[in-house]
Amino acid sequence: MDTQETAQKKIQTAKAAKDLAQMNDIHPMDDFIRMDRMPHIWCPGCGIGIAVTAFAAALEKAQIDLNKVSIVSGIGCTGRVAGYVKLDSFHTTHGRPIAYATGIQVANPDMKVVVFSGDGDLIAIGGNHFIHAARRNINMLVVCVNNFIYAMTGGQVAPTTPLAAYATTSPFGCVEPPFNIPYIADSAGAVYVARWTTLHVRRLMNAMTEGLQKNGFSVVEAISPCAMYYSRINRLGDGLDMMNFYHDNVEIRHGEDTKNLDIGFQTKIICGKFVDRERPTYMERYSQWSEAAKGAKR
Amino acid sequence: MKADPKGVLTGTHYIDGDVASGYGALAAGCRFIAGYPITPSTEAAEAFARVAPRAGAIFIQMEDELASMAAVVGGAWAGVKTMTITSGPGYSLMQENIGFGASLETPFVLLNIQRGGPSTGVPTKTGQADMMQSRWGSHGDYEVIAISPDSPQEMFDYTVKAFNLAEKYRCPVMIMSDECVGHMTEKVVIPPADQLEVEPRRYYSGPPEGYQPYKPDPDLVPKMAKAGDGLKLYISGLVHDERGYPVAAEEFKTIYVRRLVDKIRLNKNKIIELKEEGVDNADIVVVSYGISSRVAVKGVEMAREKGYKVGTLRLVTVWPFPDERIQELSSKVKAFVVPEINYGQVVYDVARCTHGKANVVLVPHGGAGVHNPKDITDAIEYALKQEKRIEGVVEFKTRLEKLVFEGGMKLKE
Amino acid sequence: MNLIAKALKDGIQKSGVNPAMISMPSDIPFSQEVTRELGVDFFQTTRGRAIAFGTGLKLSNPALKVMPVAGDLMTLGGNHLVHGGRRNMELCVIVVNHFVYHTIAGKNAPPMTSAFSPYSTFEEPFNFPHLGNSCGAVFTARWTALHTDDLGQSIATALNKRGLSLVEIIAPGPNYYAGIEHLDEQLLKFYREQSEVKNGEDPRHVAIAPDKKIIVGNFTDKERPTFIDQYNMQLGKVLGEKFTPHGVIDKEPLPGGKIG
Amino acid sequence: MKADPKGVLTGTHELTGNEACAEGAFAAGCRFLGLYPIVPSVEISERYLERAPEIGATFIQMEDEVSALAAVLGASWTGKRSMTVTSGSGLSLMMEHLGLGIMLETPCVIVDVQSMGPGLGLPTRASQGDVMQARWGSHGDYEVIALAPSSPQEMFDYTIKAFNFSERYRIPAVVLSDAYIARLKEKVVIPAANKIELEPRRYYNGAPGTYLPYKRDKDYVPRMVDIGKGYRFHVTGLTHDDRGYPIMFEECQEYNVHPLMWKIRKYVDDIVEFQESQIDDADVVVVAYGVTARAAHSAVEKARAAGVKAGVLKLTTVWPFPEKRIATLAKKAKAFVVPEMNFGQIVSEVERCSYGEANVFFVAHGDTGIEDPENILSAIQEASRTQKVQSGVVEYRGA
Repeated sequence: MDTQETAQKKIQTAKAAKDLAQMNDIHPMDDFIRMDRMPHIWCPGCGIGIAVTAFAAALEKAQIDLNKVSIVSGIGCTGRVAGYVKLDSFHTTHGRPIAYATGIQVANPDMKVVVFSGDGDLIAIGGNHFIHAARRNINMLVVCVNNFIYAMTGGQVAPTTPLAAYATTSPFGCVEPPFNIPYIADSAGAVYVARWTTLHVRRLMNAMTEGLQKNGFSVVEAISPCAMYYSRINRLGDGLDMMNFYHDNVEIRHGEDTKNLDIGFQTKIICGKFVDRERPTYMERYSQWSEAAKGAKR
Repeated sequence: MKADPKGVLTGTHYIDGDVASGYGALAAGCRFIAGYPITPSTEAAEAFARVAPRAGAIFIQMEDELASMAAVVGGAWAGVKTMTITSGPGYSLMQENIGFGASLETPFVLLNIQRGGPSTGVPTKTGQADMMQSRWGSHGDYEVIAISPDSPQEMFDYTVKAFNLAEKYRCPVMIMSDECVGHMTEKVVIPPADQLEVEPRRYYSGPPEGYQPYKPDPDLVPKMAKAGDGLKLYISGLVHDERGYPVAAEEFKTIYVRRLVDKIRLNKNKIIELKEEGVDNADIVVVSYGISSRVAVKGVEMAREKGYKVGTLRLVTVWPFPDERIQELSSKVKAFVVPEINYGQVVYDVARCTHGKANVVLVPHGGAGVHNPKDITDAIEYALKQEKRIEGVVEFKTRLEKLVFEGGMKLKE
Repeated sequence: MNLIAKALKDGIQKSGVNPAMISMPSDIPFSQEVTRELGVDFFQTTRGRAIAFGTGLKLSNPALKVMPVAGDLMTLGGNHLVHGGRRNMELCVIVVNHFVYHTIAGKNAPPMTSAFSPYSTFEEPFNFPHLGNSCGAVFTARWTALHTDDLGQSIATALNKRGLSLVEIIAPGPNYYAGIEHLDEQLLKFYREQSEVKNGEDPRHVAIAPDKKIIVGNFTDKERPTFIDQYNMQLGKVLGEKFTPHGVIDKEPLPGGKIG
Repeated sequence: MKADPKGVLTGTHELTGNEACAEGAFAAGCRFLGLYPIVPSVEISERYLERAPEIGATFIQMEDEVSALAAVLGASWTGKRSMTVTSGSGLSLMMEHLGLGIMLETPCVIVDVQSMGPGLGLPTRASQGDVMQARWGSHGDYEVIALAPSSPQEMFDYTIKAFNFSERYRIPAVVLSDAYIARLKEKVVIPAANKIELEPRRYYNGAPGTYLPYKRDKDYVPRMVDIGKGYRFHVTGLTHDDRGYPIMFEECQEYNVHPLMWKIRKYVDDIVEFQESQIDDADVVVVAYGVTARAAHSAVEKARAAGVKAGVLKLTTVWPFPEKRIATLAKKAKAFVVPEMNFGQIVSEVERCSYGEANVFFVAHGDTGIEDPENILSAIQEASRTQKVQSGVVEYRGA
């Protein structure tokens, strides 16, 4: 714990650094964002940028050495996050970032691996890797930005699209019930599960911080507006309208049973921290087995 | 058999190649598509999803391409014509079940709108680099039919034809289109249903006890059955005998796999479709397919203006490959010029069939764009100048290559 | 016939479904004698894709009853199970659980011939009924292959459920490729002895763990509209008169909506 | 660089092909295995798992082959030499990530124990049906290096070779074994660690901030760094520039993808390896690889005894293909005989590279477990008798 004095000092130095940054025209997130890649591809009104900012703040808050964090993304709008973040970053194939990250984590357990990707990438094509990584309890933070649609390819129905919502491949309204991501993460064995919208920036950041500090498979679902496709196709207004919608319709219920977290079309969204438990991670089980195997050999 | 009018959107349309293919599928009698969104093929799935209910057809967006392909094979065995739609990485994911479908002798159609590869590559722009993959992508030996249309009208026509070929030979038929044709909007005329010929499935009609799912007809293609007809089907992807039962004895492998490849190889003259123009007294023949053949027309035109005798050979069906025709031409012409949007795929088969009798010049293009027709003209000129026989495929240095690697060009985002 | 085949036959008989209308895509080999005895159409699919293959069968001909048999422990096919459950595709999924649990209720399992276990031995296995239930399956049950009668009854119920039902069969087998014909009888007996019937148990408490007995029984049974129900309802609503419902409609669509 | 003695089981052993492969991997410094069990490759994984704890190697059994190769690519970027083992349908599932490995230029080794295809085929029986797939199975243009061992000893040697190639050219290398070699038990001599030469990874040593992940050396191969070393680089499967940032124009596609071909095509002579026997005066050259080479050798002995001048060209590297050597031989010999346990794959390459100068006979898979030497022998005799053939490959279908 910091004493008040050192904390004060820290704040002062941070402030001084920020002032200096401003003086030199350096963005305060310069150490985190690849400025040479700006501007980014996200549309006005999109929430992914907010999630990335929250993540940057979470890394700072969790006091993790940025050299020891690796970020892996798949394909899609959120899949581009890895490209904008100044960490060891991998932009991999569609649906496979968790599998890729598993390789990194197991081969080098010192790394903190973060998978930052979208709902279609992680839950549709990557669903299998999602449930298996949760079962194995691989030590990683998964940030799943859920915008209810495939946005990069132009608005196709996703496994998170609410019933009756429109998308280009469900031209008469979605006929498949959506996944409840926290429920499936919980039942597959994730040790930390939370859901926030991109309106709840501070809580989202705190959830990411906790997820980063957690030893095991942590899932943070970040519900984000997609002004260009989901909102436009369903006539829900722009990004700001969606933020207003979140403001009026989000109910915070920490510790809620994950099975009650379904999201309907423009219905109430329950947010909060739902699961926080301990289970042995894959590497813990592995070393146990490995030691035993060595013993048996002798 | 004539097409079912419910699925035929008769009339003159102004649509892109993807949509034309979606409409073509419905017209050909396709009643089930399982797909997964991937740029640049999604529009075909979207088009089919929009028009499917009018014909009682169904579109489902599966969880991934693996599942899409498996569902399509399943759907075919439930008795309907099926198709899936994909591009680049999705095509790679489907490979296991393409081989599986081929081994069950399942008729289905696969629309691949090729894009720039490898890996994620350039999703929004064109490529022709999956051609060899369509032939060799799954493990083990099998044969497929691959068609390469070059306009939205052809996307419609050849989607219908693809279904007909699939039913006729009970094999996977690939429509190897590309992003350019897929996203090109042109006039597409859809004829009335009674002018569209569709191939009915060859069903077995004898007594249930006598059915052997892999007992071939004289043309080496067996008759099909569907689930739910009380035939107690036993269909296995393992090496099987005529009854469909798995057998471990080697001789069945020979019989079974040989027939899988022979039913295409021995019928290939009936399958192959070529479009030739001015080859008879040509010195140079430009061999191309898909969008490259449209670019080649311009290149050939410019070469002819210079007085060169150039013919064009367009591969409408790329697989099976027209070995005999290329062999025949190679003793008449001086060289073949092969423009393709890759760094050499079909050109190797052209080279193989020349048996050293003609030079072969590849005009490569990495993708994300089409050839500069001037490169094709220059390649023709270069090929004409060569006095000697050159071993191997000559890779022509294009303007783009010179610009990028010698012109000191700076890449800009 | 072996135990699983017997249970399947028993289940089909009890369900009253015409076997000719049952299609069975499976990723474990069944011998032709067994499938002829069952009287079903049998498809041996690629590993893990039985459910996806079955989805194609069902949607192309909704009159079929589709009964995918998954023997790969949902390793390759896990995604298809969760998505099938979410859609509530009308499939009666039989999961043949080959996993070898070394310790049950504190007792060590008898040794068996060398086998490559489906997961590396130190990993924690899935709790299938819970996973199935949480992704939306309308019926979940688990039995060992030796609970022949109960198993048959569960399969019969599952076959008549509208939606994705999941029956897990504990059937330790040393070799996946040997198919269902080869079970380790000794081990199976041990599991049967160490099991406890708890019908209606909340599936989240039925994980198989070294310090607990194996809990078997019919766990959940609920009603949700199937994929085809939803499809017909939604398109009927939007397109009105113009829309002809997909498939043979002989039953009212089921009410309700959410997965949980 | 010399091998790490920890992983080298020096001595003379009786090993199956699969066991020898695992030992080869350990000797080559492989410390990560991503796997999904599939017959007939499981024994490689079993051997690996058994020995991993003492050597300090890690492994993970993933949920499918798609993720197994994805994990291997991820692990390779941590600095660990990584591999995956599979067969038949597993290789088909890996095709997408083979492409990613090519695009990210990630060194790794894929061991494919070929069994009969297509589809489910016959998982326990040997075949050579995946040879073209290894070269062409993923979408888009690329080049690979593929090796075909014909004995447990070669399984050991070629696995090390594959790791060396993959590090040297930053490319996934494929070892095309088959179900027969996998189970064959023979003497395998494992040399001392200091006798095993390993290719070190081509690291970038400059300061963080100056690293460009795809800035190519003169030989078109870029340099690598490990993650966690403060370089904080970005790599993507999209078409990218030197920085690894996506740029989606045709100029960049040319800039990115053409060198992927060049780094192999321009160094074909350094990569291609083959072994020849009795080739100098041969009228008939048998071109064989993998297990078929064993039958080819025995058929050639018999042919020589019967007075036919035959020789064997055994391909060590199937890809890249030894075009020049075939062209040279075509001018000297009368015919090629190509036995393969498939229905015509490498034979079309032989046809292409012989430029009509020699006849090409193809011997498809026989009715026996592996290629029957008698079959090859009669094909050799037929080839020696036949005059110039005009049309393509002659398929020899036995007596």
